[in-house]
Amino acid sequence: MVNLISNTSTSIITALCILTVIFALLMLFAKTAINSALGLLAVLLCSAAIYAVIGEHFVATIQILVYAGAIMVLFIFSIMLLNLTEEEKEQEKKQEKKFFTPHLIVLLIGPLAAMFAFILVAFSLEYFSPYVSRYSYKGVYTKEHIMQIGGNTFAMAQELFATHYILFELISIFLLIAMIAAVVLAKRKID
Amino acid sequence: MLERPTCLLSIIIFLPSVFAILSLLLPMQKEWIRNLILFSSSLCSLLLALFLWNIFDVKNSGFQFSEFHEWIPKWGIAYAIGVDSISLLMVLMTAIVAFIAFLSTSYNCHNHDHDHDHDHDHNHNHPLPAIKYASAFYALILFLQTALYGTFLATDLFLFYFFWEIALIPMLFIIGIWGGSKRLKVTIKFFIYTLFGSLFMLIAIIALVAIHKENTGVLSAQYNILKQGQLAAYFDGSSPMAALSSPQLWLFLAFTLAFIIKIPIVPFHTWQPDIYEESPLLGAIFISALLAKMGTYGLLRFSIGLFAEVSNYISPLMCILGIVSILYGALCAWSQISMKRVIAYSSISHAGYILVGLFTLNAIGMTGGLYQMFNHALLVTGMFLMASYLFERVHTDNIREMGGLAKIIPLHSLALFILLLSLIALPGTNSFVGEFSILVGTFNMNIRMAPLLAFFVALGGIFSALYAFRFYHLIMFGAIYKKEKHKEHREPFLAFDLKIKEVLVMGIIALFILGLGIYPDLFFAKTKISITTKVMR
Amino acid sequence: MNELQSLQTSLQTSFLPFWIILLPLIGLIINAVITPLIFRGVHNHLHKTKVIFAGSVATLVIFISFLLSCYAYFILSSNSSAIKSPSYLWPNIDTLKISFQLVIDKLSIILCLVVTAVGSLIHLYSIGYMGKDDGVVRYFVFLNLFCFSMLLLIIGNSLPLMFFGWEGVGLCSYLLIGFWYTDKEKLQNATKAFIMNRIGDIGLLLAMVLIFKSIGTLEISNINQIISTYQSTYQNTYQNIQQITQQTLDSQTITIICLLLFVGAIGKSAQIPLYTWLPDAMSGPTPVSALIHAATMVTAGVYMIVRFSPLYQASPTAMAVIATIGAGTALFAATIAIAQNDIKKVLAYSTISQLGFMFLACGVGAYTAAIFHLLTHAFFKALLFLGAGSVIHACQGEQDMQKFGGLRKYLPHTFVTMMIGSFAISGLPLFSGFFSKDEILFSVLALPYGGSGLYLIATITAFLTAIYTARLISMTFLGEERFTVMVRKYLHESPSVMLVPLYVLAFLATIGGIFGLHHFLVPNNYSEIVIFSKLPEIGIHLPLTEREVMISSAFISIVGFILGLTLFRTKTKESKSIRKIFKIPLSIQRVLENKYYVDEIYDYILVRPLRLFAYHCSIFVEQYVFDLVIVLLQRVIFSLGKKLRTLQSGDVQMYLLFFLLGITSFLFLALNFKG
Amino acid sequence: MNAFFQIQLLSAFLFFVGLLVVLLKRNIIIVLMGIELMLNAINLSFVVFSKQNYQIEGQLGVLFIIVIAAAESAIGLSILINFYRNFGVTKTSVANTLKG
Repeated sequence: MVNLISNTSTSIITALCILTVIFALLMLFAKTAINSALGLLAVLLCSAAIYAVIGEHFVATIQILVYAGAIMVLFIFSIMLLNLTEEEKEQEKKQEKKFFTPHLIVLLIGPLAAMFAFILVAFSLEYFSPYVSRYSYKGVYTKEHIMQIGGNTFAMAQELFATHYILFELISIFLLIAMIAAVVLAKRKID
Repeated sequence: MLERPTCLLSIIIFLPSVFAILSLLLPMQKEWIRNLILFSSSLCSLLLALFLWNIFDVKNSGFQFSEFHEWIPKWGIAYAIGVDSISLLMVLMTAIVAFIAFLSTSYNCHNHDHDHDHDHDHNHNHPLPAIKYASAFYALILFLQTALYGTFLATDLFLFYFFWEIALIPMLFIIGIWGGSKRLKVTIKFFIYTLFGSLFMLIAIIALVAIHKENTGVLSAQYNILKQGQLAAYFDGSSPMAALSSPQLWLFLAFTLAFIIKIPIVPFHTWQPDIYEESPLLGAIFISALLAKMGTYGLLRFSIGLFAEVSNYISPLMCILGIVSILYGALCAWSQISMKRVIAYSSISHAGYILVGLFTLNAIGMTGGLYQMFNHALLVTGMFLMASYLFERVHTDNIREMGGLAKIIPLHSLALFILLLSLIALPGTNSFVGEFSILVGTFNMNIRMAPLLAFFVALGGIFSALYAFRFYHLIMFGAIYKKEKHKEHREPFLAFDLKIKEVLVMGIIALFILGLGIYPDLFFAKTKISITTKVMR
Repeated sequence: MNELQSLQTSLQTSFLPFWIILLPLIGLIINAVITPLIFRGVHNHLHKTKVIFAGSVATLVIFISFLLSCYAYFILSSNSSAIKSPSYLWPNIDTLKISFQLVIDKLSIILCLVVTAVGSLIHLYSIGYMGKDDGVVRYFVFLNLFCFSMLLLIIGNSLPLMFFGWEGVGLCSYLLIGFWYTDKEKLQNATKAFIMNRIGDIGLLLAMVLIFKSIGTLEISNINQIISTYQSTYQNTYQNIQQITQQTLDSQTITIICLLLFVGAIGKSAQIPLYTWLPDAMSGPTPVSALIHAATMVTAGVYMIVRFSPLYQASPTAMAVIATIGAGTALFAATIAIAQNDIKKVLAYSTISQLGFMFLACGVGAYTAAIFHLLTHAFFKALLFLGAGSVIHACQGEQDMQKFGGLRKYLPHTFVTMMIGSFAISGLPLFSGFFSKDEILFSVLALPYGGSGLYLIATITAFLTAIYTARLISMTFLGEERFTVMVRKYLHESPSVMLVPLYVLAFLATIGGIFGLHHFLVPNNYSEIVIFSKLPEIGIHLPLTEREVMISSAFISIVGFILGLTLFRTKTKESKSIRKIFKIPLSIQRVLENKYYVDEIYDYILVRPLRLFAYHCSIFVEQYVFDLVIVLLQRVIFSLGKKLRTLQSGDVQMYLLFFLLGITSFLFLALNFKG
Repeated sequence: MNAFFQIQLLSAFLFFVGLLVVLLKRNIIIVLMGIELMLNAINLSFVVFSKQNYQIEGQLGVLFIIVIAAAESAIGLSILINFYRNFGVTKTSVANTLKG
């Protein structure tokens, strides 16, 4: 499996990966909503960094702009709007005994995660290539070709607006609908 | 002799359903329409049955007038019907019972439990209000009749099973909707019971056809083809353990379980008394007289007919089962208080006789069993009619509250007495012919304990006399007003004696009882047991 | 062998037997259908004519059939041995072919004569007796039905046909005992009678089936023929039969057949184990007791045994059993009869003891003596019953003898006829009873199967019979008047319609013995049924000639009679109980009066536990044993359902988790099974 | 262990952490955040796979996923506001009216 990334960048990537893992666990074990929101924000930023290191500059910027910028802002705004932080604590006490305790859930999810991970890794190491040889289609966008077109963003633009333009239009309509829905749902019933 | 009509049997089967559709269309509330439909349908099927009866020649023992149309060739299922001497008697019985039932219940056929609201007007000359949703009720009854003819005439096992299940559905509605007070609980129990039984039968049929295909390579569910199949290989009666492991025994047990639940015989009879008590008159007649006979007919035709070796091996056991139900039914009938429950237990006792008769496996015993099927159907119809007439006059089903009716309504007591004679199987009545041949049949079984079995069968006669007289005395004799003490709320006994139509109906039944007693060959000349001789010992 | 063939040939087939049977049936139909129609609206003022019309129709019909049987009697006494009627096949299953045929032979003609003669007299009597009763038409219908089935029993040729009559007679006795059905007590007695008969009938049924299996045919004449050929191959009928040729027919099966038939006879003729229904049957009207429970029905058992006499000849053990049971019942019933105070109960027990006598005669082998005693017994017992009936009629239904006394002055005719009857029954010389009883006593001595022991029991019973009959006469007719003033006011002699039968029967009771029926039976060895050589002169067991036996029995009966008359003839107002007379302790008297408590024992051992078992059967067993499966099933499903409900907890995340588990398991399966 | 392998592992880990958040957290907002995290994890592995096979469609897909994630969270939050208005508290266990 040819190594597309230089050694230094792999070491940076491992560091970033460890960082995102820490932030994800922070988000999981956060007591209050704000802390978990910040945890998520941190994870998003680190993944944007990973994108950048790999060379996907356009995706990285979009990630920061949309994900970190818009969505997280929305979340924090709604947390602040509904000021939930206090009730969190005293609710904790009278938790009625449930059949599926958290530990049992973790226990159940564990093997699934392992299996899932195994599949992803196996695909990335082309472990299955002999079986799926028919489908593996090596794309044309090698590193030099991207350089020759003029960078990652140009390649993305060409692909997005030339070959998949219908998709682009559809996604915009989709966004429009989502916006209207959000407004209708959240509107306070005046009458 | 006129050319043999080919599709006579199909007409017989589907004629009642034509009338059923008619009854759905016409407003059956009006009395004259109802009378017209019911009378004409029963008359036509009776005439057809009689026509079939006299052009049926006794010589060839195979299936006559048989029709064969491919239905599902892939699984070898065909619409194959045919009649032989056994099913001939059954068709005749169904026609006669239906004729009597429709003749007698053209106006007072509803169950009174849930009609307490209508006022107790005492001038009984105007006919009582007809049943609600009358057209649906009669359609179901007529449809049930089709299913009955179907079961008796089907020679294809799947077709038999098909009609067997079809007969269940109208019964469910008849009792479920028009039944007595606690009808739902009872119907569910009945339905589960019979379905449970017939499920095993279906499995057995499929297994049988599969085995047959394996043996002979012919895929067909025809009765006479399956009979030739070498099933003997599947059963070795050398030791009980070996017998238990042989598949033919299990097939036999599956079939017999379905039939025994239907008849019913003792271990599976708990649904019967409640059903008889809760169902409307017509429903009760059809279930007790005809649906029960489906069970016994199935036993004779399929359980004994197909599995000769097993029935040879297991016949003493089945006779003991029959005897248990004779004695148990009689004992229970002895201590019942509601009239319909007494009839229910007495028909269990009679079913015991039939079972013993069938499993004697010799010509006399089996013919006796066959006669008893016919006689019992008539007897039960008569008893239920009497129960309904008495209910109409005395407005209570509890025989402890009746008493001294013989002086007030003497014709009733006469009719009930004649039925009683047939119940006790007094010589001179039709059931004596049947029971005597069953007794002779049991005695001629060449197993060591045959005399002992015969003794117990004869013992049944005493018990039947016991409960018959007790039941008759509580209703007819004794002090006239049972509820002397709190007399104020008991309305006067304005019991009016049998009307002309009721006298006619009871007259027909009495004629059958005494006529067949003195000259049984009138009907039974043509019923020769056509079971293969290898069953006969 | 050839002698039997000759008998067969002189058979005549005619419709006579059918007519003898059908006449009562016609009377029955007339009374059942036409009389109610004629007298539909009318109530009491035309009641008298209704009674006379119905009564006369019934009596006439029986009388005509009596004349027909006389005609048949003349035919038979002249040459032919039997009159057969045309027959058709009754139940016709492949090997079970029974022909519906009626045969009158020498034996059955006597019974026909008895039934029709006594029957018509009793019909005449009951016109008077049942005059005031409102159900009188129904009464005559039942009486005619009884005569029909009794005649059918007598002349039916095949065993099931006889069984037809047998159960028909049982049914009529049930109907007539329970005639006044408003009274619960009478109904109980009626059912008891029918059930007891039915128990006996089981024996008969099983015998029939055994005969069919071993001998193959159910025609009585064929059976007897096969048995007699079987016997004649071993000439000496008295020698014990060991050599058996036919494989199905060995002496053991014959004995079983005879015993089973005897069980049927016990049930019907009220012998030891199954006799308790006869005294209770007295709750029916008195003419009924006279006809059914004295003259005709109860003798059916004896008749059946005599009819199968070749069968019984072939099995000495069965004969011994019959003899012992007969003698036992005779003595047992006689002891009870002495202590009874109800006039009809006394007569009932005396009937049982006389029947015991007849069975003793059959058991010993003297079938002709049995039939002869049956004949004479029918006459004098009917006479006594009818006399008792007219006494009860006069005293407005009073049946207790302690309330009678001194009726001689008020009921002279009844007294005279009852006196003749009691002479006959206690066997005073010159009366019919003497001849028949003496015949039995001597045959007990003379024939091999008899014995001095049986002779002793028989003489004691004869002595007791004389005593209790005399007691009956003296307590009712002689001595002080013990009835109330109110009874005296309406005391009147019975109307002539009741007295005429009494006198006719009295006449028959006296000359019955000499009349010669006796010789009619024996000399020409009349039918293939009874193979019987002449009585030897000297008794084998005791060296007494017939003459000496006759003298001794005459002496015993005279002494007994006088003893009974004098002892029970009281001067004082209150009647003397047997305790004072025979100086026996009170307890024995109470035991005798309560019939040795046999009824209570039966009730306690059989009836009560059965009723209890039936009650529990229908309640407990039904719900818990058979419904158990259903109840359990229902409970299991219900609890399962409850648990599953908690699963739907409404927690969104829980659903998500299940969703996830489902998806992954599918994924996992899909991966592993490559299809 | 080259870079891509690590990122794949990271994406699987993140996906299941997101799942745990969704399943364990009682507060709806955090549940929504959990979903966002899971979507983000998928983007990571998407990008790496497309990079490996020299294709650009992967990044395109990521783009669309981001758009959808945005729409989804918008609607999710508006539903949350309604939920808050009805139930007064944003705990998941309150909404059990569909209990069996």
